[in-house]
Amino acid sequence: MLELIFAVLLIAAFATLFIKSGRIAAIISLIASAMPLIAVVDWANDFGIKAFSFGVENSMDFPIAGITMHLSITSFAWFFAVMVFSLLPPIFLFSYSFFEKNNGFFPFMLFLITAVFGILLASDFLTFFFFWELMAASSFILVCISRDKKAIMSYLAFSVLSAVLILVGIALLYSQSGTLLFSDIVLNADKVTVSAIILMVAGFAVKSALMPLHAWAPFVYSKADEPFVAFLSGGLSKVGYYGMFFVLFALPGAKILHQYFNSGVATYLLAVIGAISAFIGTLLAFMEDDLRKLLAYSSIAQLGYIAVGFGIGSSLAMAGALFQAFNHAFFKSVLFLVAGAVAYRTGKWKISELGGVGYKMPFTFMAALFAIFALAAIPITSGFAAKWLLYEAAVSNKYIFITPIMLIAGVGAFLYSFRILYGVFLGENRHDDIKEAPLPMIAGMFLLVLPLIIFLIFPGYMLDMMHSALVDAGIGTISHTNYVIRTGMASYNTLAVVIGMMVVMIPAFLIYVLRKQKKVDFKDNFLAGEPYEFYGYISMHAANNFYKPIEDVIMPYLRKGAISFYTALYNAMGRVSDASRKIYTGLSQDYTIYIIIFFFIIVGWLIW
Amino acid sequence: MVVEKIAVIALYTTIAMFVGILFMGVGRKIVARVHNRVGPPVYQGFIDIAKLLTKKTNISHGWIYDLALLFSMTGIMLTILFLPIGGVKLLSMEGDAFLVLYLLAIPALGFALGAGASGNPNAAIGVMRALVMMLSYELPFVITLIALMIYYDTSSIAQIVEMQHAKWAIMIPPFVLAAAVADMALQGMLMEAPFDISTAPHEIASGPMAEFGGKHLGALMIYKAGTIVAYTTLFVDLFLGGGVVMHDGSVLAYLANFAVWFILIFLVFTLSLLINTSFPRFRIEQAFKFYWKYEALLAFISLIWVYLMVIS
Amino acid sequence: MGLFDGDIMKYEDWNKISRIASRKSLWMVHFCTGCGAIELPPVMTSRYDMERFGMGSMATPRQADVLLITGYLTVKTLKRVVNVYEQMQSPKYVISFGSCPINGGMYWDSYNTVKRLDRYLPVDVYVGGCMPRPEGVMNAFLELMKLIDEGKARGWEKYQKYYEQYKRNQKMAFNFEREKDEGA
Amino acid sequence: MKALELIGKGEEMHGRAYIKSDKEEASSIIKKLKENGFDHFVMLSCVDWIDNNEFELVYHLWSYEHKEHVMVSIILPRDNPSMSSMHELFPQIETYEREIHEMYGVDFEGNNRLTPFMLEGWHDMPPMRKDFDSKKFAEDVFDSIPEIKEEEDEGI
Repeated sequence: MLELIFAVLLIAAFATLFIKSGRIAAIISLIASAMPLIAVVDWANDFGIKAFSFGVENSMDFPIAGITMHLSITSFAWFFAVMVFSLLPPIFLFSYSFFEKNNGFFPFMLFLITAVFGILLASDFLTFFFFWELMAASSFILVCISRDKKAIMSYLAFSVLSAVLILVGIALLYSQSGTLLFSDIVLNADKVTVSAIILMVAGFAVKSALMPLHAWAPFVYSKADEPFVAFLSGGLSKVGYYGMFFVLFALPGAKILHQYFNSGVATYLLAVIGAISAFIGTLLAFMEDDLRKLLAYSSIAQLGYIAVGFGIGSSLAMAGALFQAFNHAFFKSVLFLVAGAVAYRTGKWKISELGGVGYKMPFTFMAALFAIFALAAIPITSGFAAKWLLYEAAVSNKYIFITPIMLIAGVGAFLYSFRILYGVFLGENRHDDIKEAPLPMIAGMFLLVLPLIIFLIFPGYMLDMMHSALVDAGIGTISHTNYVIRTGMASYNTLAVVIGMMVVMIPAFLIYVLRKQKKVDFKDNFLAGEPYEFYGYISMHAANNFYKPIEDVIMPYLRKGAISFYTALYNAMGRVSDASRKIYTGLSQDYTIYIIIFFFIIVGWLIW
Repeated sequence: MVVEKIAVIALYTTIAMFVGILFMGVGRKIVARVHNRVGPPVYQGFIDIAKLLTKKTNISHGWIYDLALLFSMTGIMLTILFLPIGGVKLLSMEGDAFLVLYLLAIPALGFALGAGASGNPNAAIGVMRALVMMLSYELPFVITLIALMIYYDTSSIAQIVEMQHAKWAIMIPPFVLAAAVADMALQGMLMEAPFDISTAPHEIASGPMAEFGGKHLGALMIYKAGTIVAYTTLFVDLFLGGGVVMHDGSVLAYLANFAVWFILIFLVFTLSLLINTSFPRFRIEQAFKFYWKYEALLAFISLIWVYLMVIS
Repeated sequence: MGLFDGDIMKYEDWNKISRIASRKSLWMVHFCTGCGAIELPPVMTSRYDMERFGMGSMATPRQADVLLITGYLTVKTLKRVVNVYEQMQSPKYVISFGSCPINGGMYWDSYNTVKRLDRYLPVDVYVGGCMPRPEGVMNAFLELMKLIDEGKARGWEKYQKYYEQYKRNQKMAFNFEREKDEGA
Repeated sequence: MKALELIGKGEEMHGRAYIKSDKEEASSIIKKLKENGFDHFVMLSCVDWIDNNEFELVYHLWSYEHKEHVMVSIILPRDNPSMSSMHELFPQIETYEREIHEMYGVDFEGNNRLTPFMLEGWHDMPPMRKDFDSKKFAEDVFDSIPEIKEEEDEGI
């Protein structure tokens, strides 16, 4: 079964390489991307009860060049697979009308999917790293399509950094436990040293843009094509967290760290990094003017929450982290697709130039509204249940430093979510000539919004899905029914919230219905009596540097910032490569001189 | 049993909304008396809302603008559902303090959406100020909330109220400081004078409400009444034992608890009004600095103090 | 379908309730044009305190019922006043202070001042005096309340009924048109 | 008087320096005054001498240093008077020039904002000129606007 899926994906990838028109390529890739999803659904019933073992029967050996690669599905890989692969069909449906001609997006996206499929299935570190490199390569080419030097350079530098960290970690693991197979490593886990785990976690952290290693995200997210960025921020960052989940929990890295430091300080540090990246990510997000950079920083912030869940490590925290990962995958990809749809119609990304798009693109606005409510964790979407679990975990473990920062980052989310809604969709109606986004785009967006509503009413289903994953990884689970989550501290009944809201909406609805109202055009607005035409030439869209007052208060403290550190590094690298050009002049005479000198050194050294 | 529960919930929610509207009239009366004026009749809130709802013509700037009306009233009533009122646990066993914190965000965001859709630049600036105010007063309030949760080892408000039967939270030394901080945050939440920056009538033509009139403004007045009750009840539940005086289930207990709850929220509301009458309006960055520097520091001190008490 | 528009309750008693409600809570927006705006602070503060009648000053015409024209109106300000008046939601009333809106006052021979305000806007209550004292202003408010109670304060319906005539007058004023001879 | 020494001509009138000059020389005088302490531009006024058929533009300057008020006056012919704009020297002159253009009809070259200022929709002769009869104009325009005729039925 696995060979069939790999075959289909690779054939489709090579086929779309040569197809010129975007439409056909989109259809092919849509069908191809549905294959792994079918496989994932087929395995669904296995993981209700199956105990955790690294060699479930639908595994496969994949001999390439004499080295056998072991592929098999595990329960937590299955959960991440559900999350990542259910993003793809809507994204391809969206890009059906987004790309007129095939600019290389479809083939390399299919390579990327095969790579991710391979990573999630890998059951030994060799295949894991092989597919990790394939993923890094194909995503790098997709970033190159954007032709923006800074994005390409930073993405290259950071993916190389993460690959090196992981490779060294694997080497250390191999040297200590003598084998690459996951199941064997787990058996003799006591011999594994701490340094391997720290290196691997750092490598995976780069991929999921945690604060010190996040510098690549704003550049790449704001320059690459929107559908790719939707999958990059929604899906690929979760692959980074899959690796971290595997290293910390399946291979009991967290226990090793605890024994080594004989206290939870290491994982607590991870939680602190997550909280800080959530906090600073939010602060940077609401001061951004470019829509996609704003979404990039908000993505860093939301990913920080997951890192906090991983850091705390209790069953409550892990359930919250996985639930937040699931929500983030969906609402972040919807937001990037919305940014793509708006750019497709207006060709602009700056919030100060956009304005009043929502009047002409109501469906796109509705999708953005749902995604924003999920992002801001408002109880009418499933976003709240995830964050609630994280807050409960943090408070029950009495972490007094992390919880306030996380809660403030949550409230900060309202600020930039209103900035997106007002700056782009509402306010002064400056885009009267645009039409609604084409149907496939809207269908793609609404397909992604659907799970956010389903899991609002029944978070219990989500907890069932991750039940086997948590149990197999040695983390306990939390008591829950279909719509009530009970933790040691309190319980959260989604049905009560939804029904309460329906009942309470009646008086408001009555007031709305019982009095007739007249639709008033945008021009009939109170401007101290001045008619709108009088102000025609001044923009009345108050979205330009919207949070200036706090910016002046906060900016001095953020002046140093990680990005200025990396730009210094980036310039240093430029100078180094400049100096090296003096040596490799490309003239053959110089090279002959070098050979002679080298020869004399060798001879001298031998004689001496 | 269920029908009786629903009846109690419905009764208490409507009573809470009526108390809110009553408090608007009472509030204007207290402020007037401080100004040595006669002030409007106590039932002025009801008349204002009746007048607004019976306006002949109503304008609307589109379906998103109407969303504000639906969201704000629904959100605030939903929050009141999840708050124990006078010792009666409405739905507050089902949700906890974090849920209430985020439920309070629904009306704020719906109101902001409606103001944004009205296209008036004053409204957008007003909403920016309201959201910045929310960000600023949320930090100290959340720190005090966590201090309470750590001390009582629960995050559900109903349980906190139950644990305060013997001794109100405010009597425990660190919580006196926390209560002071939370009261200043309450001042920001109720948008009373030093912090009525977002609906400043002189600077930005009453901010987000610049384009609201007729039934929309009537719904927002009901929302304002709801916020008065919701925020003061939240403060009373967290620090003053939720007004629970008698614990046996008799009707007398219900009445006594209700009366004590009413008096307590009246006192808290009057305190915030007195602060209201004696302060001019801050600028938005001053308010932000005030909350994030001084209030957050005090709140953090009380949090550490509670943490030390708990682990010792 | 509108409950309050006479479908369920008879039009008259519903009208009565809405009149009582609107009389007891008059919110006003005052267009401080001429010299009358300074008369309002004493009316609002502790000596006369209009708030005891439920009156309050609002920032935008959308929220207001009463438009106070507090002095002479040049043609340019009349254009803004009409704009503000049309943004108010009915039932709405107009009170004009001082003698300038009545017959031009001391600017009776000025080329730029509007002479009779009621040709451009339906005025419900006039307050005489070259800026009336606060007692006069309070009396005007009470007069308006009595008119509302008796259902005679119908300025806004008159505006809707004779909209074309009002618009024609306003256009003539805005372009300084002379009916008799064009240009001196 | 400090101003008179600076410019060399003009005489003292009611305690103020009064300097007569003509169109070309005015801007250089005012620039000289501005550099030597007269940096507060008080106002620009226009007098309509209808009997000797001329306008008199008066630039009023004040110096906080010398505590002196100086008036630079220029004589312009009454029919289509024109003057070069001086808003480079003092930005607020632009508004005064707009007003005088609207009320007296003096054209200021170089001032590109001579749009209607106080009298929107005005298409008559500039009203502040002495030969404009304001009373007759008021009666013609405002009295000619008809009453609102209400049908005599029951009203509303």
